[in-house]
Amino acid sequence: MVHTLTPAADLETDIDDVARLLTAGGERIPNADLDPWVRDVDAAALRALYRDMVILRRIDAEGMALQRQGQVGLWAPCQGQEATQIGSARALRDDDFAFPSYRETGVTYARGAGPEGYVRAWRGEAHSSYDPHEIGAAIPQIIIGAQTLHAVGYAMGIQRDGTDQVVATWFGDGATSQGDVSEALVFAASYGSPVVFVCTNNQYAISEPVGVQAQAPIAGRAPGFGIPSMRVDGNDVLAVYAAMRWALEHARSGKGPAFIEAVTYRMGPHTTSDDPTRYRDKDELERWRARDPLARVEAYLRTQGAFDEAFEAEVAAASDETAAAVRSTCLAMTTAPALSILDDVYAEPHAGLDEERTWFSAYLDGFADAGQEAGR
Amino acid sequence: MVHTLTPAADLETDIDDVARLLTAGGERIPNADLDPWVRDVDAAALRALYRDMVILRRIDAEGMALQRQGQVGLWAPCQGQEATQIGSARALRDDDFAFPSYRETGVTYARGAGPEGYVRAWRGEAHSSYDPHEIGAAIPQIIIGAQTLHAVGYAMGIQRDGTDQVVATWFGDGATSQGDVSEALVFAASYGSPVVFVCTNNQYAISEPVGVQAQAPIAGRAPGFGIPSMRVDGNDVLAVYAAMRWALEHARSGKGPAFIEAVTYRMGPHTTSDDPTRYRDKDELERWRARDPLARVEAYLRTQGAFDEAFEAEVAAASDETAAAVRSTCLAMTTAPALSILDDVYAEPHAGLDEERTWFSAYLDGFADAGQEAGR
Amino acid sequence: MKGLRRAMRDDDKVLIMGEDIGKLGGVFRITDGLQSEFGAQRIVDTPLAESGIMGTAVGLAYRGYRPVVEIQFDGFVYPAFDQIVSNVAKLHYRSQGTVKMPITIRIPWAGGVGAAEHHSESPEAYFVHTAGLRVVAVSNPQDAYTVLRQAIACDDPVVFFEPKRLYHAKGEVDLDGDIADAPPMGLARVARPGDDVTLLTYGAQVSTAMDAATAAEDEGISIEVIDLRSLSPVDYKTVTASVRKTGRLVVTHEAAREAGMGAELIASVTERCFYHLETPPVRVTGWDIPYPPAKLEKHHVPDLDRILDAVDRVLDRPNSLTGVEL
Amino acid sequence: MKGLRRAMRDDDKVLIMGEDIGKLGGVFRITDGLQSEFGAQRIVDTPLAESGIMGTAVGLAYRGYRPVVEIQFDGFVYPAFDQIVSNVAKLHYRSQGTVKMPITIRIPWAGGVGAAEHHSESPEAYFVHTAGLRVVAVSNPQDAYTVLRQAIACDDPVVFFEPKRLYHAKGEVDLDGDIADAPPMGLARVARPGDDVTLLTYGAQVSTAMDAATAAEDEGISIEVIDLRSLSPVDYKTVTASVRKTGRLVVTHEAAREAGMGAELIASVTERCFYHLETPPVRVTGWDIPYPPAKLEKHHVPDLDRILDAVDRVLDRPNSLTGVEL
Ligand SMILES: Cc1ncc(C[n+]2csc(CCOP(=O)(O)OP(=O)(O)O)c2C)c(N)n1
Ligand SMILES: Cc1ncc(C[n+]2csc(CCOP(=O)(O)OP(=O)(O)O)c2C)c(N)n1
Ligand SMILES: [Mg+2]
Ligand SMILES: [Mg+2]
Repeated sequence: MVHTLTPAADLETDIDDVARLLTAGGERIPNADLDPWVRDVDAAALRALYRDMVILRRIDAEGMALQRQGQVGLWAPCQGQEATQIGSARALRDDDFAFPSYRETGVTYARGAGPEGYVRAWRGEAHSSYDPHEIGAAIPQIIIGAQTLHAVGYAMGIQRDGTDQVVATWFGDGATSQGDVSEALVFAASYGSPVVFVCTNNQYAISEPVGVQAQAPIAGRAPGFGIPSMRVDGNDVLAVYAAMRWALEHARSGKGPAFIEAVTYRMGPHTTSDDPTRYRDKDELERWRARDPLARVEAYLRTQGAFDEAFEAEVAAASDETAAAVRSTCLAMTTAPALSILDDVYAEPHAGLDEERTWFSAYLDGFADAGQEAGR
Repeated sequence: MVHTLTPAADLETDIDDVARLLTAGGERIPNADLDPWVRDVDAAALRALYRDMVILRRIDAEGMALQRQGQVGLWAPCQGQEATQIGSARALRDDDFAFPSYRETGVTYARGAGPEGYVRAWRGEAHSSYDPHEIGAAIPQIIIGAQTLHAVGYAMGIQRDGTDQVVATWFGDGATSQGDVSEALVFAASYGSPVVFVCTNNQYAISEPVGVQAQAPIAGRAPGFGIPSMRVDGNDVLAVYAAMRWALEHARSGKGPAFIEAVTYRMGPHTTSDDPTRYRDKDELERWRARDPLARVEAYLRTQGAFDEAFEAEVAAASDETAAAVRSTCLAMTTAPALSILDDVYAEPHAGLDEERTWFSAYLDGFADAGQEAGR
Repeated sequence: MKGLRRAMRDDDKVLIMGEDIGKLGGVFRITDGLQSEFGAQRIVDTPLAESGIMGTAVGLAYRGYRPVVEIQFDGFVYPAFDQIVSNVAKLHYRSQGTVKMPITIRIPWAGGVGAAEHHSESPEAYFVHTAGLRVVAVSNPQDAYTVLRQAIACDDPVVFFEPKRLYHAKGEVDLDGDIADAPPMGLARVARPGDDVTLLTYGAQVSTAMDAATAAEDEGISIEVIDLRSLSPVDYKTVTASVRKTGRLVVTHEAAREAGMGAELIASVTERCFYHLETPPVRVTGWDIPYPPAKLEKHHVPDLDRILDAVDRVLDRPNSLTGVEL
Repeated sequence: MKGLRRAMRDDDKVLIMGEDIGKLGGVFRITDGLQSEFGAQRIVDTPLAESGIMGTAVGLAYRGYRPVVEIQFDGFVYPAFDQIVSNVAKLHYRSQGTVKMPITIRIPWAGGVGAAEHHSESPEAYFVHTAGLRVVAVSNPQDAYTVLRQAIACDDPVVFFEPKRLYHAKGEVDLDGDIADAPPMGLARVARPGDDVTLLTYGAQVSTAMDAATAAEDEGISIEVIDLRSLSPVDYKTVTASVRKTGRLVVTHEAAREAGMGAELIASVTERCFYHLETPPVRVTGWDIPYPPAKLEKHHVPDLDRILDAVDRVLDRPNSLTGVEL
């Protein structure tokens, strides 16, 4: 019983070995695995997904601009990944729960984060931009892969509560190397927990191409842990939406975890601190530009007569409005007082920290007395 | 492209879904994957493997006895796993390198550890029982799974040295849950390193049946990482030997890592501190006793006319001799002086520790002056 | 352990996770019988992966549960270190108080039981140095019961150290008390009053310290033994009151000295009671070495003689370092 | 970093492993150009897994290599903690000296650069408390060059902290010196001599301390600034000589206070120089909190004013805690 494997000699060139419903040109093609999951998705529904993607791209551009202008300290752009993020997150129910990574602006958007939900943390005003319990999404995780275990734990809680909620968690191709992600697969499989793993394979972990992390398609990893998986075109919002519905339904109906690899591309830098020209060439970028997730939906909707100027204008207006709200919210933010850094370390009173508060407060008072501000 | 999977609803009952060459009754059956690797294994070679297994069982029994008599602090018995350990370790070349876990007495035996190589550490005299560079085997690892990464690193060194050595590493079914083991698969696949992973699936991690760790056959995990694997009857020394030769040759010839799951059973307790009656029943034990790894080789050799009284007597004598050497070596051990606990913390002089040595030495001198021994 | 059963009964959000805690009842039998009473959904045998245990506990806490995590042995907490430091300890802060992490991490702890390597670690200082965690260490059955219940009831993550040396200790335990009536979790306990020297310690070393105090009494030296119980925060009120009285301080623990708990205690006491100190405070700790082999551990774990030697030192009596330059 | 190139040239057993260190040259460009010079076998881009990096480094060391491991940011060393504590630190001891672990762990370190969470950690005390490791922290380009070469040449594992705040610091570096001629890795450096107060620090805080000393000079206070360089072992000869001279001690670091490096320094100095101390030593550290958001970090990282306030305290001059009870 030798388990051999068709090794993907070059994972990058293998990007067409994916389940797909809309071609890059906007043609709707059949797919037996996915079709059943989008029977009810009509033009209106697809327009809504398109609208979300445009708004997301606009928020993302605004984030980049705010960073360039020194208004936020860092930004991790998601351009190119709109279909993956919107397609997956929009398939969740309101009472499901999301565990995203730092790049999932589209997930926090779809979960209902307000304008400040995108920028407070990147601006450095706080570590979190929203209350997780309000929008059903955890604080985006920076420790690579750690959130996948949190997702499984949350799903274990759901099992104990006996509800039919599902948890979804997002992580990158790079994250699949982290022990935590494999452990999350083990725990989820062991307990049959209602959790959907969404691996955003955007071809890079900062500068490292996916081939450093994986010598076989990432979706192929899950079955070895006992978890069914699907590899989907991450630039095809309809396919991602369909796959996610399959996965969610699998989990919701008590069949246990499911795994999706969305094959996409990070069009921008890793973050605003990154210089991707050092490690990838223009050609590659252009090849992926031709697969743009927004363009293909637009093309398809046009063939359906469901894309007109009025719609375009409405979407543009909504995008501008959202972006403007993000900007004004960002600019209006004020920084908390010095002493607040000692807040919320503990939920209950803590003698040691209370004492430090006394000292720090006395120290700050000295400046106040001298009419100065501490910490120039 | 839904990757579905045939889930092994009950991994324990699935123990016959393995590659095998000798049945429990000692019948030699063909196996297309394995046969090519044991064409040269004649009766003499098989007798040698049998002899090793008998000696190993005897060493193991001696270890148990020494523990019961208070001569070693703890013992992790390997009874039942002789075929897995001997079959795999004997396939190595002398200049290959082994990274075993604490239970691989058979591996350290096959690598050439002398009598004190089994007991010094268990007796609590030192943390290591032999010099790894002398026998080509690392110190057995207690931190579950950690050694698999060391093995990959060593194999990376081999690649840089340009030799055709191979590294093998042993770990349990429980260990497959540890992030480190998955990371080791990732690194090995990424670099195509010459390392063979040997997972001893002995059905238990202490009290937890393998189903807690894995919902699908463990061998199926490796291909998802791009590593070919084989699931083999771990109580069939010939099958294990064959599989290991396949894996070693795969790695030695530059094709990268390989993975073997040896399906076997821990007949004894986890360690001498364990009470397996709390978590498993007699029937299961009896079922496995019928698959004894030694008995089937004996039966087969008998059918070949290669098992006679002279051989039996020679093996028994060799076993007794080895066991006696282990015992006498153990009993003859003396404990190092108190001050020695500060040795070898660093390879180079260390001001802090040198100072502690001065203090401790002065302290010990005080007792010496008083004609007492420190630390009653 | 009766504290676990009681906490499980009191609050159905409490669940216990760990390796071999179900049928086996844990390698120390602490959870013996609990799975039959509470079922496998609340007494959860986990896969063999400490980061996985800790990470899923974080998720359960997100969901409103109060996981009690058993780490099988002290030396196996390190694979979970990232989840503890970056998530368990920080999530309440990172979320501006919107996400609570009422996780109790039980760690069978420290040496002196002749164990194999990695089974006798004293990692408490790592956690004390980690803001966002509370750290407690128990020294007797009553505290094992009461403080554990308090830890589980606490809305913050608590690292709970249980000395392996004391698993067989027997003692009267008041099972019925209300934890609200017990001394709060953060308070130290004067285990034995005395006038000449303050001896600070915690965990299994408390009983060694008590023995030392008894032995010293014969020589007319009166030692005040303080059982810290809480290592973070430290109850400096109790500690400094004692040092102000005695003017002499010895700290003993099993963990290594460098940047250990003793360093924290001496630094803080010196900052606060400098002018009350008659002599320099002294640490009696494990050496700065990996835990030694079982046969040699008696030379590592501070015993009565080494403690008394330090007591002699703070009392300016002849001792092993007399004449040795520091 | 020139020290890396030099070490790579000097010894072909040296190799560098880490995330994004190849084509990208590391997120801080420290390994820029090295892959073109030494190839992908010696400048190894690794999968994204710190335990994997550290564990394979252990195996490489077993094989006779001298891996230099880059941890991308301080906050990402925790997933490697188990491999560091249980294997890197202990293998030489566990193997009775037969297995050497000449691994250098480079960690871009600490805050003050406006980074996102987990990118400004000061985990040095964890490693100082771990026997078997050596820990160094550099404060200037010359040490970054020389001490790094020494660390790589050392047969023991060395955790090497590089302050991110100083990556852009420029300075004259003598590239040709023999490391054998340089002061040994374990020695501290008197960065600025002074008579009234000893100010101990390391890493990026050295420059803040120097600024404080300059400012104090205007008020007629003479501060001796000591750059520890080595945190384990600490060069207590240099430290105690200074304290014996000044009689007053301030320690400053960015890491949290509880069981931090400052605790170790104050405890050890008090043990050794108690009778020379005129006033209680004082720590000026980060608060015992997770690293705060970027906009507020200036209130956390001790600055010149907080250091001077502590200097006032050890000099019995009016200070922020005058009248506040400790
Ligand atoms: C534990 C850990 N190690 C390293 C990093 C630094 N880091 C941040 S993002 C990143 C790459 C992540 O790649 P991937 O998982 O593919 O996600 P992507 O950024 O492409 O969305 C790295 C190495 C980190 N955040 N956490
Ligand atoms: C990191 C870590 N966690 C927990 C343990 C405690 N422990 C020792 S052996 C063991 C079970 C191991 O099971 P498996 O990997 O199947 O190997 P086996 O003992 O069956 O040979 C456990 C949990 C450990 N040694 N290391
Ligand atoms: Mg990526
Ligand atoms: Mg097992």
